[in-house]
Amino acid sequence: MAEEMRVLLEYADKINPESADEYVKVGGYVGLEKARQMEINDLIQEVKSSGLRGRGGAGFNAGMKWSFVPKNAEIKYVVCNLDEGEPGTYKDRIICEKNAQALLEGMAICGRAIGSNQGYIYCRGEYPFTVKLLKNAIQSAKELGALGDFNIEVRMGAGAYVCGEETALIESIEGHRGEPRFKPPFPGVAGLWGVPTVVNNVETFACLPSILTKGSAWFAGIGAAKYPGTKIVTLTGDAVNTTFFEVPTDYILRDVIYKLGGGVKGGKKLKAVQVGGTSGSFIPEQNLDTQIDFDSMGAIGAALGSGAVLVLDETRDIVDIVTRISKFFEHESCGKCNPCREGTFRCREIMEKINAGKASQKDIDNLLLLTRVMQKAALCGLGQAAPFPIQSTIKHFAHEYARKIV
Amino acid sequence: MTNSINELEKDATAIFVIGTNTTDNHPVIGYKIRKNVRFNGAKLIVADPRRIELSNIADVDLRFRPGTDVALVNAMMNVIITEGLEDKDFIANRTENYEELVKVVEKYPPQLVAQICGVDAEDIRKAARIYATAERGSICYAMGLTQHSTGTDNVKTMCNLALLTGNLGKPGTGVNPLRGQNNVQGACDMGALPVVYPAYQAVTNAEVREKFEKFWGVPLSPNNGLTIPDVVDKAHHGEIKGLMVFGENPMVSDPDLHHVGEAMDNLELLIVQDIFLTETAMKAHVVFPGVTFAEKNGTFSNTERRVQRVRQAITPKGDAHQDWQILCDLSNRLGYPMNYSSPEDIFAEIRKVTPSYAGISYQRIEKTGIHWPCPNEEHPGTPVLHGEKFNRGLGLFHAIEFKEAYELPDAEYPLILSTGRSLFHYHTGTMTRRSSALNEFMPSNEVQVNPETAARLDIVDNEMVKLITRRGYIEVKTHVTEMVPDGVVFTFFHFSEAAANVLTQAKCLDPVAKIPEYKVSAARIEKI
Amino acid sequence: MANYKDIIVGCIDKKGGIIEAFHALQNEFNYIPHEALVEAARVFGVSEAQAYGVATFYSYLSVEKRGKYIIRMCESAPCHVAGADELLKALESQLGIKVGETTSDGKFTLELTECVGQCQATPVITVNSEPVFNVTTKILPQVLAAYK
Amino acid sequence: MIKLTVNGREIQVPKGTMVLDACQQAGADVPTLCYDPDLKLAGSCRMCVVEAKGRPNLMAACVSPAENGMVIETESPDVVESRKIILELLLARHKLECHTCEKDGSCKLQDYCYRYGVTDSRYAGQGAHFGMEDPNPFFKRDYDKCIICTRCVRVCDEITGAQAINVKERGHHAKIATVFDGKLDDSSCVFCGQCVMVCPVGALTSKVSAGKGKSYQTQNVLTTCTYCGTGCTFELNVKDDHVVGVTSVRESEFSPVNKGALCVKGRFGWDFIESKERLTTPLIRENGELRPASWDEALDYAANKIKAIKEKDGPDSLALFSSARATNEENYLAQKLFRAAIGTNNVDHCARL
Repeated sequence: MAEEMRVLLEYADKINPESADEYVKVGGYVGLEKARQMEINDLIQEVKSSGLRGRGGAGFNAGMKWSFVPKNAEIKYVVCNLDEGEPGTYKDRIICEKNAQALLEGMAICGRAIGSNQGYIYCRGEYPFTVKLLKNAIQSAKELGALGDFNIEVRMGAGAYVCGEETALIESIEGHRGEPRFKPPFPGVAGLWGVPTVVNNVETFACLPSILTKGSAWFAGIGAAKYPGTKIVTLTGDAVNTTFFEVPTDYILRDVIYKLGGGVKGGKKLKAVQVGGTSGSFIPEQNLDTQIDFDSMGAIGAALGSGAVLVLDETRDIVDIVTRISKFFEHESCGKCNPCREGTFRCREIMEKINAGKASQKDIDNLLLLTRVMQKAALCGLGQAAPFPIQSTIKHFAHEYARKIV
Repeated sequence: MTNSINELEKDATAIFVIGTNTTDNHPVIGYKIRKNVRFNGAKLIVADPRRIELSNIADVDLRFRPGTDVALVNAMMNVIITEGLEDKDFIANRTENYEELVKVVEKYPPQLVAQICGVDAEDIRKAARIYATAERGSICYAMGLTQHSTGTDNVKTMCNLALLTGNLGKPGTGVNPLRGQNNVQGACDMGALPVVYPAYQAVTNAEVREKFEKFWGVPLSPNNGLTIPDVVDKAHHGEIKGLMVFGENPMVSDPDLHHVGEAMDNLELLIVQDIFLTETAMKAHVVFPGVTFAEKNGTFSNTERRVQRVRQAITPKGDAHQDWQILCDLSNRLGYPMNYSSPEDIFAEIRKVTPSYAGISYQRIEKTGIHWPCPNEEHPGTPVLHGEKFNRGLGLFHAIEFKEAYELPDAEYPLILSTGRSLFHYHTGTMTRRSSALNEFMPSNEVQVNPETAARLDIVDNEMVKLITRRGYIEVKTHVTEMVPDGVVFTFFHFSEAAANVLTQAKCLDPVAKIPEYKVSAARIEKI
Repeated sequence: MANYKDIIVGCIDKKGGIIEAFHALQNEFNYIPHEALVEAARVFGVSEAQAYGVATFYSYLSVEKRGKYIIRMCESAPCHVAGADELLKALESQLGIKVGETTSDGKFTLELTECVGQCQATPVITVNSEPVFNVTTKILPQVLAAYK
Repeated sequence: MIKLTVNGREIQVPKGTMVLDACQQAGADVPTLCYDPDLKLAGSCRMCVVEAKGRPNLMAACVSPAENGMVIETESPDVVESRKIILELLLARHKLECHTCEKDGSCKLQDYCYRYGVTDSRYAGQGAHFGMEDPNPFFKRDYDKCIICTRCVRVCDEITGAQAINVKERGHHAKIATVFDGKLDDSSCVFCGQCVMVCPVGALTSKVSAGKGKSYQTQNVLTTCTYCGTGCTFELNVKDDHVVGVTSVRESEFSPVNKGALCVKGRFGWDFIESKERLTTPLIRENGELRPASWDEALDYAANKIKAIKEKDGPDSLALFSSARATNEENYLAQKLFRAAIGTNNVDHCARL
C-alpha cells in the first residue's frame, strides 16, 4: 500500500470549504439528516459500533463518551477542540481549509445525539484566518438551514498550548486562565459553565458524516480493527515531502516516510522519528514498521497523538532537539501544579546543561527521577507527557547523551 | 439585630442594606453579605448616598439624598401595597395599625419621591419588588440610618417595611442594626442607659425599681436620668457638677466639640477612667488607669446579642488596675460596699437581675457564645427574635411622615456634610491611632469630594482645605472621588487634630433617641 | 481609532468572552491598554486582578505597548531543525532589537512563538498573525521591506 | 456507604467523601499544601498524592472522590519519592532562611521537609526571583518564599471577596499579583490579612508581629475583638507577658461569628496594648497640671469630691458616661455604682455615636 485513502479530504480542493451548498452537492448533510431520523440511542449505538475513537490523543470511543452525558440535563454543550498546538501538527487546520462543513455537520450530529443545540469551536489564536473561514462556513450553513436549530459559535484562543487539554479549553472559553481542572468531574458531567459537555477533536467530528452516510460497518472496516478509520498525518523535518496525508490506520510508519514522504532529504539515513508532536516519544529506525494506530504505537512505548511525524536524519543532534523541546514545555506549562511548573523548568535547565557539555551522569539520573515524578504526579496530560521525549531519547539514544556528559 | 450574623451569609435571599458601609465598618459582616450575593445569588439592594463597595455588586443601587430615608422607604412600601406584594397573612395575624400605614404611604408614590430623594422611580420599584418578593429578606442598617434628627422615625420605617412583608421571625430575615462598637449591645443590656436597669427594665416602673432596691439593698431614684447630650448641656449651665467618664472620649466623639469642651471645663469634678490620656482625660481632675481587653476577663455582647468571653492574656501594664476593681474601690469609699472575687462573680450577679442573661454562664460560653434571650441553663439561646410573637404582642405599624433634616444647605453653606468611620480607624482613634500599622497607613483625616464639586470649587485631590460649618472649621486634605455624589462631602471623625465633631451640631437631636444628626450638616469648603 | 469602550461592548453578547474582547482590543491597538483592561473586567463582571491574570496568561495577549507589526518567530522543533536559531539572529540584527523589544520607530515588535501550525514550509514567521513561509536569512530583508 | 482500604485498613465512608478525608479517617496523615477546608479545591500542589492500586498514575487525594473497592497506599515508595521530589522542586526556588523566618515552626514546607528528610534540593539552579515586597505597613510579601499554592488568591476571592490578587503570567514565571502587578495599596486589597492566615509558608507574614516571637514561643489566648460590634474571636499571641500578635482560630466552635476571618483592625491593630503611651499610674490635677498619684490618693480624691457634690447639689448633679468598649461586668458595676452608691439615673454611654 502506498496510497492515501481520502475520506475526510475526499473533496479537498474540489469544493469551496465555506460553502454549504457545494458541500451538499457532494453528499454533505445527508448524515445529519439521517441522524435526525434515528432514535437517540440508535444514533449513539451507531457511532459506538463504528469504533470511532477520539483523534485528539486520548483515543476514547466517541460514542461511549457521548453515552456518559446525563440525558436529563437541561443545557448541554458540544465543544470542538481546534487548539492543535502540538508542534508539527496542522491537520485540523487542513480539515477546516478543505472540508469545514463536515466539521459543522459532525458537531450537529453530536448535538443531536446528546441533546444539545449549542456548539463551540475553540480555535487556536494562531489561526485567525481559520476563525474567519469557519464563521463564513457557519453563516453559509445557517443560510441553507442545514444545521437546523443547532448553533455554533467560534471562540479564539490566544497562544496557550495547554488549552488543547479539554478542561483548560473549557476554562478558556469561560474567559479564564487556561488552567486544567482536576477530574472528576469529567466534562461529560460538568463541563462548560458547569453543565454536561462533550469535547471532541476536529478530526473526530469530521469522521461522523461519513459514518452516518456509509454506515458504521463500513467505517469499522477501514484500517486497524481497534482504531478504525483514516488518520491525517503531517510530515515535517527532514522528509522530502513535508506535507499532509490521509491514510488508513493500519498504515505503517515506514510507508508514511518513505512511500508518501519520499524518504529522507538528500538521501541521508534516518536517525529518529518523533510521532504525535512534541510530546511524543522518539522512535528509532528499528520500530518503523509499526502501524500508526493508537494501540500499535502504544505497544512500542510511543503515542499516535496528533499524528504529526517529525523526521530526523542521521546528522541531527538529538540532545539539542530535546533541549529545544524541553524549552517548549517550560514555556507552555500553565504553572498550576508543582511537578509541571517547577519540573518543566528544571528539565530545561538540566537539558541545557547536558547540551552545553557541562553535565554529568548524576544530572541525567536526576533528570530521569524528575521525569518519573512528573509523569506520575502532574495534574494534567501536559506535565505527564512532557517527560516522553526526554525518557525515550535517553532510552534509545543514550550514546548521544553519553557523548555530551563530562 | 433581630437575627444572627451568619444568616446573612446563608439564609437571606435578599438583603437590603441602608446607611451602612458594611465592608468598611463591619468588614466581616460585609464579607458574608458579599459571599451570599456572589456565590448563592442572593439579591442585594443598597441605599446609601455614597457609592460604597457593596454598590458594585448590588442589584439596585439607590444613591439618595442624605436625610430622605423615610420618603424613600415609604415609597417602597407604596409600591409594595399598590402591587399587592404585602404579606397579607402576616399583617392580619401579627400586626396592628396597618390602616394608618396605608394612609400615610399613599402619599409617597415613587414618581414624587424620586424627586425628593434624587433617584430613579423605577429603581425604587425594583428595590421594592426584590425585597417584597424575596423568600427571606433581611434589612441591615447602621448609623447612616440612625444619626439623623429623624433617626427614630427612620428605624420605625424600616420596621414597617419588615412587618409589611412578613420579613421577621425567621432565619434570614429581620431588622438588623449593625452596631458600631464591640460592646455597645452589652452596655445597653447592662443598663448603662438613663431610663433602664439591666435588661431594659424601666427605672420609672415601681415594681421593677422595688426589685432592684431589694437586690441592691438601697433606695433608688424613681426619675429618668439624663442622656449624654443633656448632661453636656447641663454641665454647660452648671447643673451637672461632677462627671465620671469611663472608657469614652466625648471630646472627640460628641457633637459640637467647642460646646462639649466648654461643658467639661465648667465641671467641678471630672473623673476619667481610661487606658490612654485621651482628649477628655486631659481635662480631668483625676484619672484612673484602666486596662485593655487583653488584660481583662469578662464578656462582650456583640451586635447579634451573642455573649462571648473576653480573656486576660497579660498582666496589667504598670500600676493600672482592673476596671471592675477600680469601680469597686470607688464604691467602697462612697460607703456602698462592692466586693467581688472576679468578673465571673459579677456575672453571677448579672444573671440574677437580667432575665435575658439568666441561662448564660462562663462555663456554657467557654467555647461558643450564646445569643440572649437565654432564660435558663437548658435554653440554647435565641439567634432569631420575634418567632412567635413580638415583645408587645402584635407588631405595631407606625404611620410616619417624611421630615427634612434640621440643617439643609443654603447659599452660604451649599454642601451637605456627612461624617462616619474609616476601615482603618475606630471611633475616637484612642486605640487605632496608637496602633503603629493602622496609623502609618492612614495618619490623617480627609474630606471626600466629588470631582464635579471639586471642579466648581477649584480644588484638586490631596489639597489642604478648610471645611467649615456654622460651628467651626477644620483643616483637612481632600480626597476627590466619585464615591460621594456631587454636593455631598464626607469626612471621618477619628482624628482629634481635624475633628469632624467640631463641625457637627448639638442643637437639634432626634427627640426620642437624642442621637445627633451626624449625617447632615450644611457646610462649605474654602481653599487655604 | 475606535473607542475601547465600544470595542468591549461589541463583545458583550459572548458569555465569558473577555478573551474575545482582548482580541478585539489588540486588533485595534496591538495590545491591551490598561484602562481597557479595567473596563473589560467591569463589563464582564470579573475582578481587575482576574482580568490581568487572564491577559498575562496567554502569550498572544499583551498589556505592554507593542509595535505596528508584531513579528513572531516560530522556534518549535520543526522550525528549529529548519534553522530557526539562525533566522532569529538575522531578525534581531536586521531589526536592531532583541526578542521582546520594539523598534524605536514603533514599527516592529519581535516575539518568539511556539508552533503556528504551518510546518509544511519551515521556518515560519508570522507578521500580525499572517504566516510567511520558508523564510531564509537571504530573503529576510525583502520580507521585512514589505511592511511599511 | 463506600468501602475502601487505606494502608491495609478497611474503612467505610459516605458517598462523596474525598480520598483525603477517607485517609484521615483511616488514621493516615496525608500532607497538603494547597488544600484548605474552607476554600474551593485546587488540587495543584500534588503533595497529597497517594497510590491507588491499578491506576497508572498517583492521585491527588484532596480532589479524588473515594470509590468502592479502592485500595490506597499513602506512603508507598512511589508516593514518598514523588513527595520528596515535589519538596525539592519547591525548595529549589524557596529562600531558605528558616532561622530568621517568622513562620519557623509553623511552616508546612519546613514540616514536610523534616518529615521526608529533604535537606536540600538537587534541582537548585536559576529561576524566577521576584524578591519582596510591598510597602504596606501590615504584612510582608516575600515572593521568594511563595510556593504558588494560591490559597491567598482563593481566600481573597471566596472569603473576603476583595479579589485583589490573582496569578499572573504562567508556568515557572507565574506570580501572585494585583492588577498590573502594582502595590496592594493601589488595588482592591483591604489588608484583612486572610491571606496571611492561610499562607502555609513564610511568604506572607505580619509586619506588626515581626521579630516579636515565633509561634512555638507564644501562648495563645482566645478572646473577642475590641473593635466593632461584629464580635469576631481570635487568639492573642503572648510572649513574656507581652502581646506580640493576633492569629485566627478557624474552627467555628471557637469562632462562631467569623470562622477565622478578620479585618485589618482586628488582625493588625493590636499593638496599642503595648503602647508606651499607656496610662500606668493614677493622675491628679494640681495647679492646672496632671501629676502622678497613688491609688489611695486618687480614689480618696474622687470619692471625697463625689460625696461633697452629692451633699451640696444632690445626686442628680452627678453623671456617668459608661463605656461601649468595656465588658458587661464593668458596665453593670458602673451603672450600679451610680444608681445604688450615688443615687442617680444619670447613666449613659455613647450608643448613639
